[in-house]
Amino acid sequence: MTDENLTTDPARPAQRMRAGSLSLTFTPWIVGGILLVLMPFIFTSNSALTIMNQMWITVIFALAYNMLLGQGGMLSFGHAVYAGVGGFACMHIMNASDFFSSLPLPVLPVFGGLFGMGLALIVGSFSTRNAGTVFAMISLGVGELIAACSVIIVAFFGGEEGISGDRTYAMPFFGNEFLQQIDVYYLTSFWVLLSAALMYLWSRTPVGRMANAVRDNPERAEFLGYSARWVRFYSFVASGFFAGVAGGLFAINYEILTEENLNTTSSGVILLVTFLGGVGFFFGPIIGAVAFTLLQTVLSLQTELWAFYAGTLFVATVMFFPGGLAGLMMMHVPAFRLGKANHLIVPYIKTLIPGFIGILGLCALVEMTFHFRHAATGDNEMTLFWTTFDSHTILPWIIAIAVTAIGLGIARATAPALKEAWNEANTAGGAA
Amino acid sequence: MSTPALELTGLKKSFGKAEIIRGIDLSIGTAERHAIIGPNGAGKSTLFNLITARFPATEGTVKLHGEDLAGLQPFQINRKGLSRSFQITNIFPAMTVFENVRCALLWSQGYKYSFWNLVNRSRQLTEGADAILDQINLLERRNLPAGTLSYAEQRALEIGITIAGGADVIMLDEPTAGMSHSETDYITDLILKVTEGKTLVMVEHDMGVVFGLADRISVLVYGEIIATGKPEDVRGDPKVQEAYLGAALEAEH
Amino acid sequence: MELILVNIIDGLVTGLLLFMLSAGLTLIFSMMGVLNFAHASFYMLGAYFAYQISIALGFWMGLLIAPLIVGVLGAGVERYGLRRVHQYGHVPELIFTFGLALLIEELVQFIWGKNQMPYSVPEILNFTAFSIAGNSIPAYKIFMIFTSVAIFIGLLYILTKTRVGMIIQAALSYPRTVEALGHNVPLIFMGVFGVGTALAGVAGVIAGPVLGTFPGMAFVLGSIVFVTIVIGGLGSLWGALVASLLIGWITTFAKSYNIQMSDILNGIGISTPENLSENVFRDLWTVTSPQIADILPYILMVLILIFRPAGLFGKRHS
Amino acid sequence: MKKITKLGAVSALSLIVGATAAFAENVKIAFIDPLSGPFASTGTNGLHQYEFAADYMVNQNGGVLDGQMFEIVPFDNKISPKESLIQLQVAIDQGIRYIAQGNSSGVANALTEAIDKHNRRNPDSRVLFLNYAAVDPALTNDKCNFWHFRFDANADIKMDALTDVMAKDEDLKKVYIIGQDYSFGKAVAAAAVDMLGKKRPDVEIVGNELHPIGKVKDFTPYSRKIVASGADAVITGNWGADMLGLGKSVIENGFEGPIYTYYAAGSGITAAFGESGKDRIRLISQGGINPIATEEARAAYEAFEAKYPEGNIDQSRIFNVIGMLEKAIEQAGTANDVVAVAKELEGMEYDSMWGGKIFMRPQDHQAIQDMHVAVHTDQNIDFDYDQSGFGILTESTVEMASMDSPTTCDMKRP
Repeated sequence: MTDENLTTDPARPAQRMRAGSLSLTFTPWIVGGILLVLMPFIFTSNSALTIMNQMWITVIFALAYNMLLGQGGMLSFGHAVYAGVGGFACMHIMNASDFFSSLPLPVLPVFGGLFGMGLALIVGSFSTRNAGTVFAMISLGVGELIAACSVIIVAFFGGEEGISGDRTYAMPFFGNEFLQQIDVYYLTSFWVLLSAALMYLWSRTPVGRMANAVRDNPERAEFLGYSARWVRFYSFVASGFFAGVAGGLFAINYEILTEENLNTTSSGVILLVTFLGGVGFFFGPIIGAVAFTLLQTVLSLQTELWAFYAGTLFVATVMFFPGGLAGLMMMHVPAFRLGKANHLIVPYIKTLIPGFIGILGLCALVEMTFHFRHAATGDNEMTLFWTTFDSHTILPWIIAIAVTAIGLGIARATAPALKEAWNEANTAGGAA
Repeated sequence: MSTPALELTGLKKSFGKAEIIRGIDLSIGTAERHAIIGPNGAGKSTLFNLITARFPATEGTVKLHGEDLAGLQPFQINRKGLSRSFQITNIFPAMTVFENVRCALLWSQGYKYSFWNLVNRSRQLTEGADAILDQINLLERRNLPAGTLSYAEQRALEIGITIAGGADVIMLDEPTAGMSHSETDYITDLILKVTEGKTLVMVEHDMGVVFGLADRISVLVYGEIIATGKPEDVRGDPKVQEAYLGAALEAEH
Repeated sequence: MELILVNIIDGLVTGLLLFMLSAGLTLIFSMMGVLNFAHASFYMLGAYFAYQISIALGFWMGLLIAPLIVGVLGAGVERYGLRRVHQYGHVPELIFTFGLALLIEELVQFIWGKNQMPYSVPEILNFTAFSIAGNSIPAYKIFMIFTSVAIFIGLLYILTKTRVGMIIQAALSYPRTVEALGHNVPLIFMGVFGVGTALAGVAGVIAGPVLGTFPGMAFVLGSIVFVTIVIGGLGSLWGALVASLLIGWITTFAKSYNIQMSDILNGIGISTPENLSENVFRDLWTVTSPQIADILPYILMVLILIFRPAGLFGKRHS
Repeated sequence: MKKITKLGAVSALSLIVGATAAFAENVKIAFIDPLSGPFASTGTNGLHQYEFAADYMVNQNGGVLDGQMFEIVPFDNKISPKESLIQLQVAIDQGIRYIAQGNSSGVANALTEAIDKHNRRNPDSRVLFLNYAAVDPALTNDKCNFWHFRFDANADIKMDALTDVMAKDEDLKKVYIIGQDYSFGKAVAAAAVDMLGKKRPDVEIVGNELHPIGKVKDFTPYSRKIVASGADAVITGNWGADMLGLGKSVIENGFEGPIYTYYAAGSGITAAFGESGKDRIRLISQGGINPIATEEARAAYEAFEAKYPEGNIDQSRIFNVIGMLEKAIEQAGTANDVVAVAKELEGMEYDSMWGGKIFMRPQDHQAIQDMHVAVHTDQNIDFDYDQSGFGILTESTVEMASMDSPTTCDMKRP
């Protein structure tokens, strides 16, 4: 991918920037588009479509958020309100039957974007004067205010039950009334591709480049003729637009918007998603959104403790891989360049597989402890990894502890070899 | 006489009760290379910061080509054709060398805050940036992150960024600070080359650089200019000798 | 009239409680530049530990031991977590504490379950101290006031009169210099973080019985602590005190008096529109002060940040 | 790079979707309620009651029809409408035809609309919504639909019964109404004002206010106002931490009268009130727990306690849901044709083991049943809550409450 010239994380300096030939620039987008089209043929069920729609919406929202955090260096604790307000506006449009019946549904997210942008214009006019803590705290305050308004200003936000509508009242789009999940899937897919492409292009424009410059060194940027404040402002407004688009898509998908679309929890989640994916790379939030949606929707079907695991994963990411999942992937680029990536495969297998098994063992211990403490008396049986056993007998505990100890032990023992292989794969040849 | 490129009248600056700049009058002509020297703590960097509106002045005016700069923000001053470098290297370390220069070109090439142009698509930008890189001898480092350059190279890049926007008044704050002799020579040549036909204001400690470069010199002591003139005149000025130069020259030999 | 007096006492209790949290947070911030999002989580841990200890050893031992445990935990978090993340910069640090807050909440649910804990006021303090016009002031509230005031005085004494305090104050502004003078700055950081979180722990111990001990207690209080120190001015102990009391009183009075927006608007000469139920702004007209009492601090914060970004007592721009 | 992530997604997705096909012969009921987060204890307790009721009432007796078992499939909605809709879709894909949900009217609103739309758009996979606890009156009025059945009494019915009892209290002169600032809190307040006004025009309402939901740390200022107003009784619809906070604070700060409320039992609240709430808290409930209504119910409760010593049957209507669904399926002769099952549910009369009859009113799908006003106490308690020794004791009963109450529901049947 050519995305790497977008490397913006101070912790991970940029790789070589290639003069992007046309074919290279377009390839990831074409591959992405084809994948988006093909996904429903692999996962045909409606729930898979619903989950994928949720993923794509989160992708747009996270990319929009990263325009602030990753590209502009602005940490926002209240970005959900821009998506939320865009979504609420779309909901009101859905309910304005005269207008809505003359509007093709695929156009609706534009209005969400415009309303998100409108709010960002207002808030940005005073919040972007400073970056850093002042910006973060204003975003928190404004986020809390608007979230609180959602239960007070019932006329617009519908109180705690929110407002709902029916997307099928829109003007049929080439005969399609978007009755089925699959129709909505393609609508969402179209928008995720379009929005991601537009946001990518934005990062290649003068104001997008200067956003990076202002993030790294606002003072120097000022002495290059750019007002740091206005650069931040434009980024903020653009981010508000795409957040609003995500909100509009949410409205189309769920046909209901509630207080939860605005509250600080949602704002916190998008921060988590983005950071997990990696703020330093354009595609980082995409990975984060996909991973987090799976965690939230799929893992929560498997275990009550999903939030505990998500939290652990998150803290571990911040501590050990501040570049996020994307950073982890991009670490391997130099080795690939040197043609030495294959030297890593065997050490990886030797360390990561036992490590993974050890972690699974640890999870098993956590689950068993939880079951032991909180399950109903007499309800001693629990099922874990497709095996059912009695959590009150000693054997499963011994097995779990042994698996954990052996797995982590092997991983620990083989780690130095991996480190060595890693250094070897990254140094020879002398190139960067 | 034509309008001076930069004109300071009665410029003062106080931090609390301490008066750091105590009334400076200075006029620098177009295409002149002007050096400001003075002992540590004389207020040279503060003076720079006043001219470029990094700090607001307490009193007095700064005029650029006859135009009063009062109330303008740094970026507005930059747009009027005044560009500066910093004493402490001030580049965009996470971006590539090429991008550093390209960012510096954006405003002057009229891109402003546009989001309908793609920077990669502009041949003018790419060529312009490459031309600058060529000038500052960093073309080979083009695609490295600026933070990984050597110190001298970063200083060169800083000068490159400063001149890239095509400003006609260039202000350099100690461009050779902390450099070895060979590096100093390299930077001095570079400055000579890139400020051809432009007004240059520089703060510098290295007397070799100053006397090699400057058309005129001002000596700043305790927030006041005690002498201004051609290098040889300043060198001979007894007040300067007394206040500063003698000691500095002695130290050099 | 009596009600005003009662409200002043109630607001004082709320404000002082808030102060115990914000004092630690503002110290930690001014020293390390870290806005610790997990600060309220340590408050929650304080309450839970104290509950657990009080079962076995009684309330007073809980008050003594729980903050110590919380402080040690806090110091551990600084030593093994924050210090590591510190190298990546401020945003990752902030995000780390954010994640830590989530994790602590999950951990608490893991260990203690999701229900409210029956952690209650000790018998010896479970009586009415005095009554003002039928409003009883529980003795426990008086105890809370005294405890927080004692802590404030102690803190002030340590910071301004002792050698340790001097070093801390110096390290706040010039960490490099203090390090060069031979003091172990990382150790000081760890200590301050431990003490700050222990203070939060104390707040949890004494607030748990009255405000409830449940997994959501950190979240309810979480962001308001930030608001407090931002209003007061980041890093200022006095600012934290003033802002805490200000917030305590504002919210208490706003809840105690039913002021309607329409009263205010009528008062400044805007008449209530006819057909209010049809009006687009109907919800604004009917807003009452108790409805918005808890968001008033946020409004105050945004206004202060716009007009005085350094806060009431703050000296520096972050 | 995208390719790799999507491959990851592929494998994870196939995991869930693949694991869904089996067990087609069971009658599956999706339980969509919070199982993690702040409301998890209520949700988990509800789930236990569902699982127990299904086993105890249906499966141990050989199931329904030709031996089909009831299976409760839990889905964690984290009390979020969005998550609920996703889980609804997952449930439908698993072939589940019955959706049970109760916590939060906001979620119920989202679900009932989504189910209505789904059933209209996908006639092949229609589902029924068994609402066992969301009490927003709108659900069986303006927002009613054929697929939604409410087994709990709605907020208006509850207030009707509550005010019936309050009206008998001759000493009652002044009442203070306080609630959470959202649809339910407002509905409670409006109903209280309306019904008290009709039944006891002499009673003065000395306060009527709303506070932010879930945000109040300290209820002291509110308590001060209540005490200062000289109220004889407080009416509130608060639940969860807001109920506990308000109740404790009001009592602590010198209020002497009763607190009439909806939700103040179980989930740790009974234990937390303990002695301080004794004879002070009066709540509206269905199903006789103390004294227990029938011997059948006693046996059931004892079996439940044996299985879940830390749990409570605080939502006895869950047993009615299971019982009525079983009856409807038997009568319809099928569990797959939900329209037939729904038609059997409509107008059904059912004898509950917790006493009295349940009548599913056909015009709005609102269950009509006996309502009790019970008091929080430790006297004569057979079945306590939270293992605290305290429980709720029925003081008075309104039979078939609000049987003839009007509804604005315009039911459209398929």
